[in-house]
Amino acid sequence: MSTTVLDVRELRTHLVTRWGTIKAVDGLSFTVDEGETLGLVGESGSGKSMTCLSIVRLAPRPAAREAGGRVLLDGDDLLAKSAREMQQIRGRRVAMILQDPMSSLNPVFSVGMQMREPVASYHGLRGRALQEKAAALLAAVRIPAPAERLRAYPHQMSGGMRQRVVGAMAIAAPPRLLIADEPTTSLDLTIQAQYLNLLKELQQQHRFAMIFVTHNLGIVARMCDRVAVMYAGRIVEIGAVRTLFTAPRHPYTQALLASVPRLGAKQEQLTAIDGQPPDLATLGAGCAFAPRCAHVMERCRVEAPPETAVGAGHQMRCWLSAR
Amino acid sequence: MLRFVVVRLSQSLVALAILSVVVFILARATGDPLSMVLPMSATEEDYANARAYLGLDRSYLEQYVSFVGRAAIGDFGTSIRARRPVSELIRERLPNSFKLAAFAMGVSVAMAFPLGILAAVKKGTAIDRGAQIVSILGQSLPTFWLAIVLVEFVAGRLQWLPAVGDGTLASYVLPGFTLGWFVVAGMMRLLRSSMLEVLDSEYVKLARVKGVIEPRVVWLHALKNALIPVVTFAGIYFSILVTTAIVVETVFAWPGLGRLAYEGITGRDFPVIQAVVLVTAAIVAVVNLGVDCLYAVIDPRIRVAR
Amino acid sequence: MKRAIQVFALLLLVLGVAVTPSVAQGKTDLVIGFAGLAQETLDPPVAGHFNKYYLALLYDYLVGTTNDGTLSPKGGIATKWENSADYKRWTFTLRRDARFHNGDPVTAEDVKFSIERNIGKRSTTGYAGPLRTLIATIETPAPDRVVIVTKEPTLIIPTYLSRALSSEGMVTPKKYIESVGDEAFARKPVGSGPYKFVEHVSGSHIKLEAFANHWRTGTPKYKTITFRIVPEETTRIALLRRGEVDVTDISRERVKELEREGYPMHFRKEDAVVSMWTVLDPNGGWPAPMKDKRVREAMNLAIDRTEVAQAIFGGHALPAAIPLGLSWSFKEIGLRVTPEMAYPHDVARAKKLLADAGHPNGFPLDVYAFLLPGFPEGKAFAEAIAGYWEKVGIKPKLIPVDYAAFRKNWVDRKAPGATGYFNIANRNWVGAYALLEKMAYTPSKPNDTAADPEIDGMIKQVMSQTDQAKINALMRNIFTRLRSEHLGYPIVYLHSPYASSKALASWNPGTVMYDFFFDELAATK
Amino acid sequence: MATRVLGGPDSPDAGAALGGVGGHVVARPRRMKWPYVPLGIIAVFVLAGALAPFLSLPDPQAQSLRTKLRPPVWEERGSWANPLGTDRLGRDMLARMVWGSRVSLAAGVVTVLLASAFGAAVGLVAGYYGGRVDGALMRMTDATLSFPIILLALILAVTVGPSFTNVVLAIAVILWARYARVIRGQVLTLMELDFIAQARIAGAGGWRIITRHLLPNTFNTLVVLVTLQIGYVIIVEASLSFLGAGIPPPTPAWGSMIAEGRDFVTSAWWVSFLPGIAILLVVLAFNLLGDWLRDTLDPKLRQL
Repeated sequence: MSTTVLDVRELRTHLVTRWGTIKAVDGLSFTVDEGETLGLVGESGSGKSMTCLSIVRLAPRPAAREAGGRVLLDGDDLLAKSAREMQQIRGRRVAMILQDPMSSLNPVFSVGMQMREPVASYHGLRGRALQEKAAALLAAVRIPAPAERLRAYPHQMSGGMRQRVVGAMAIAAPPRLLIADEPTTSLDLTIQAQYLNLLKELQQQHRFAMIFVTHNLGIVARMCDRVAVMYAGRIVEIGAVRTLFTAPRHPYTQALLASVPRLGAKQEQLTAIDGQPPDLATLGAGCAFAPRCAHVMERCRVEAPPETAVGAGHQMRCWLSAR
Repeated sequence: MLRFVVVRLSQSLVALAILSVVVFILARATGDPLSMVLPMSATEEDYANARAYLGLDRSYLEQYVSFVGRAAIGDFGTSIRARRPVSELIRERLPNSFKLAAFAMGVSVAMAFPLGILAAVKKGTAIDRGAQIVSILGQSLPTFWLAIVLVEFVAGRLQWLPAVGDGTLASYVLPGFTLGWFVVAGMMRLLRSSMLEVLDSEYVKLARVKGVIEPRVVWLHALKNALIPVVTFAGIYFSILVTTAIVVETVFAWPGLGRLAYEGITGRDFPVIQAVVLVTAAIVAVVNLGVDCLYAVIDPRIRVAR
Repeated sequence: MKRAIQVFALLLLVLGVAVTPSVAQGKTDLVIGFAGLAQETLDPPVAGHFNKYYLALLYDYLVGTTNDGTLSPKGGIATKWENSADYKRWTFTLRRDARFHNGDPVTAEDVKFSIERNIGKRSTTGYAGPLRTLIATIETPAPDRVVIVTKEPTLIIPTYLSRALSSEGMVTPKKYIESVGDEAFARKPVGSGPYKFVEHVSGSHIKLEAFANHWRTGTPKYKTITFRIVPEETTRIALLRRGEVDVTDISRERVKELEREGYPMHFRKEDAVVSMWTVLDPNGGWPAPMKDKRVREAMNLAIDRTEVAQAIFGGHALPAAIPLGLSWSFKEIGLRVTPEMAYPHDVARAKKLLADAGHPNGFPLDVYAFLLPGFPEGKAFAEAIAGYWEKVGIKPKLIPVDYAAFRKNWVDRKAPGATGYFNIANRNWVGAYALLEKMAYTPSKPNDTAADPEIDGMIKQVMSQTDQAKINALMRNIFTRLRSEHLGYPIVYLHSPYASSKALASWNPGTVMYDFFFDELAATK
Repeated sequence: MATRVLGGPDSPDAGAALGGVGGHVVARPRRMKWPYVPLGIIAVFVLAGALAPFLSLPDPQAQSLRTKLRPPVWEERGSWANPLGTDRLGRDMLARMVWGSRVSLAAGVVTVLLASAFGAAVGLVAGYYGGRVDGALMRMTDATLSFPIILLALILAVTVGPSFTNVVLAIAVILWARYARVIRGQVLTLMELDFIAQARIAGAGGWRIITRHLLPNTFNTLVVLVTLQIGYVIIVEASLSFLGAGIPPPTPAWGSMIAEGRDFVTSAWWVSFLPGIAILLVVLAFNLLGDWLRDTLDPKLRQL
């Protein structure tokens, strides 16, 4: 049994906006073990990114309010940490890779400066040792001629190359937990595949836990050990990838999988999920997916279903499970 | 980089050439300078002598050619009013103008930067509202009114600071502040909005995620990017400083180029008018060039493109 | 390349403090702050009466005066002057103890050289023209004697070369000028006056230093005298309060305020007469409506001079009665201004006169409005006068320009019928004569404002008259006729206020045109 | 291509807007649907100016030297005859302020419209055609930018005599350069976008592209710049009056009224202070309006 790195319990983050209070993250619970990759899947607006930001407590103030729950990293509750302590944790014990490589690196500073900055503060290195460590990290993410590359500026690099640099920064500590927020969405296919392999390799080498946020089920299948499907700020189903892909229990998960073309599948017509994604500001009491759910029952509209186990390590939040 | 400087300089020369024609015509349109200098009793013969002595009897084209020809080598002719070589007058007054403009630029940067940045970082708080007020006041107080109020109260009654330039650093404060104040508003608003833009960016989010301490994120990562639009406007700000200096020089008795231009115009002193306008234009062009180089220092993307 | 740019940027921002010449403080230095120092030219031929008050410290005059303008053998290089029987040879005996700042003695050669240079072709001073036509030759029979030979008999040679008028009489060093040339001399002038030249920064200040045991003032009390240019009045007053300026010119409106704070006020009583006139038509005659004497009288009667003196000039002015009436000359020529001469403020009579003259509902009238040195209330004054004329039915139209633009229209006769004004500096009889010869004499075509053949005749006679009594009678008749024929619109005499630091309560600015006799203030003899 | 869930509104922008709900949209403070405050202030001044002849106000140019420099009514020597006091020639301040708003606002609006029209034209042409045309126009702009407004106004005042048109002309002749430079910058970025190439391929000529595509897209910037600059013009007019080159007496204009009161900053504070407040309010109103317009029309325009 590998040790649990991250244990999130009833995490809530609400946002005060002009349209009322939005429960972007509404009571999330999940764990990620050492060396394990948890996929976070869901449509846009399901709260995937907000979850990541809430874990590293960078949800945009003054709108965001931490409305409860606990985030245990190796037993340490991050929500209880002071700003100073959090700042020490970010980058060292929890690292993050953002979505758009084109704008993740600071355009006016050299790659070297942006690499040396975290390495110097994590490892206290100076001068030549610092330079070598930075070059070594670039080599670790398979960037050719790392020494010269340190002198280059972001705009002199391709998207894929930049995302590798961000990856190198992420593993600088190396961290206990790496959060990748749709890191390959804006890369084209071939580069995407290489990057995913690289992440896998780095994970095996450093044994960090990883949360991989995406709305691409293909990537989930390839990268993740377990997957959590999010809808309107809640996890509607969580379990091993194999089980969810072969025997999804929650109607939303089933609909998601049905709308994905399969190699060799006979269907001509892909089924789309009708209706609109929920307006987070005006969520009713019941299950958020009720208006679009094929198996909707009276109860679904009135009462929000609790999380119930439907198999080993396989939970779901739907009244169908009770039947 | 060098090619860029050469192209810019040649373009500035073209602009100066256009300007020299415009100012040559405008100066002469102000009227007959001699009536200001010669006494009431001057006879027609006196006028003829003076016109010959000052070379005003030659055709306009001849006068223009000799003006531009000599201006190229720094000789702007003799002032009709002060009967002294104009270049000498300018050499006496230019340092004062330059020091005042530099000090004013320093003042506006010293005020605009902290205010602009803090207003962006602490958006919506008291500082932000304060910056808003400074910005509105900056754009709605006529420079001369502020100058006179400062002279009357701060220098005259409270006697904290000297009212007139006497060489000490303290004497720069009031005129520098008055001149700089006009530019503070514009620069601060621009810095605040560009900081807001940058603080929203992905690389700032990544810096925070990397565990960079907040002050370093704001004052290094964010500021260097936010500077870009401010620097592009710095050229315009400097030309505003140089052009509104006349008013400050009048109130604070500061012997600068602005005052020289004012006397030149009221005295219909062609050589002085032409010289001052060209010298100011040249300074503004050089400063703009300097600003663009500064721009390249800040933003590497520009360096490669040029 | 990067290095160079950074250095450039650093230089731009950190220019720091280069010390401009600091003004010495402390009791032994006199600092005078004026709105302007005219053209700031220090060479007599290109100077003129506007900047006499600082040149008079630098140079000695051939003929000196007391501070009320009467010629005095103790005030100039000439200790004695007498004229030949035919009034065509004027002999001046020079003092022997006068020395130039570079040590050379002042001799007859210097005086001859100076006069010829001061009225030469290059000169722009007020009386160079008449002197050039009048003087035939200048002889130097002895080192201490100079004889000026004139083409016609005249009385005015000593006065024209005296401190009473402009800068023609200033004595300059012949050897020094001939060795360095005009250009260098103008930049570093050498004179024989009680103060030496130190430095001149254009637009900022002129600094002079005491010249030990000068024959006129002994070793001056103040080590240095600095004339500073401070254009804005609020700033001048601030400097006065800070003690950074000892003497300053202020506007009449702020006299009360400074008197309350205990600053001594020094007035030059009737320093100038504010006279308005009509621009004549191109052939020198009176344009249509003003041709009729009654219209001119009506225009005078419409104006409430006491209210103007009180409201516009804060009470520091006196109603004037005589057009171009330079009152400092009245005593010398024995003219007494009787109460009947004063124009009453009589709107009814003015309207009747206008109706009689055929203008019951007035006529359009251009009134030019501009500021003038020593007359900051210029625009308000013009607006007020236009307001009075409006009340009697005239339809004035205010035309704000600067003085040079008005002068051009006046001299080129491009705006016949329009009215303009000037604060004409008061002066003694010779100066008054010279002014009348320009502004009331048809032959001096451009500047004439009183087309009247009778006055032209009288002025012509004065020129060639050598009997002082006859000259005085002629001058009296000229002024009386200007008033009786209403040949102008005299408004007020202005008192020019000067505020000084408390230590200078005793200073008397004197009544000589454009001269403040600072040398008397600094005299220890 | 990564598979896409067909149902949801899946374009990245929409996703970012909602998904990143904590990011861009939310951070802005509560914003009014309509800018009541600025529109209110401007309306007050415009109405005052327009209705001036009908309000029972004394003639702004009528002098009464006996009651000169009378303080506003709330001070002891004040009187209801002149609620806001009188100036140096005894003219009623309230009347001059009301008539003054007509002149000053007109000066501000006319100057800025003139300058923006010409400036935008130059900017559009320079941006679109580029190359030598752009170089020439930009050099002309630089030459104008370096020519000081105040000097030009002084020269005009001295040559032809100060007048309303001179002031407007002098400022407009310099101000257009700023518009030209900003609009050109905008056009350059627009030219990068595909829809210009699209229009060209569809055979649109230069003139049609400029008027139908470029102008509408830069119009927002223009509107924002116009509102922000009106205050600036009124201030420049005040400085010109200080040097004797502003709108000439006796026409009441705020700028010249402040200049006239400069000698009485302590003894008669209201002569300069009241028109100063009027200018402050107008500048404030136009700036707030400018900010609101910028936020509604195009948030990315923050840089102006």
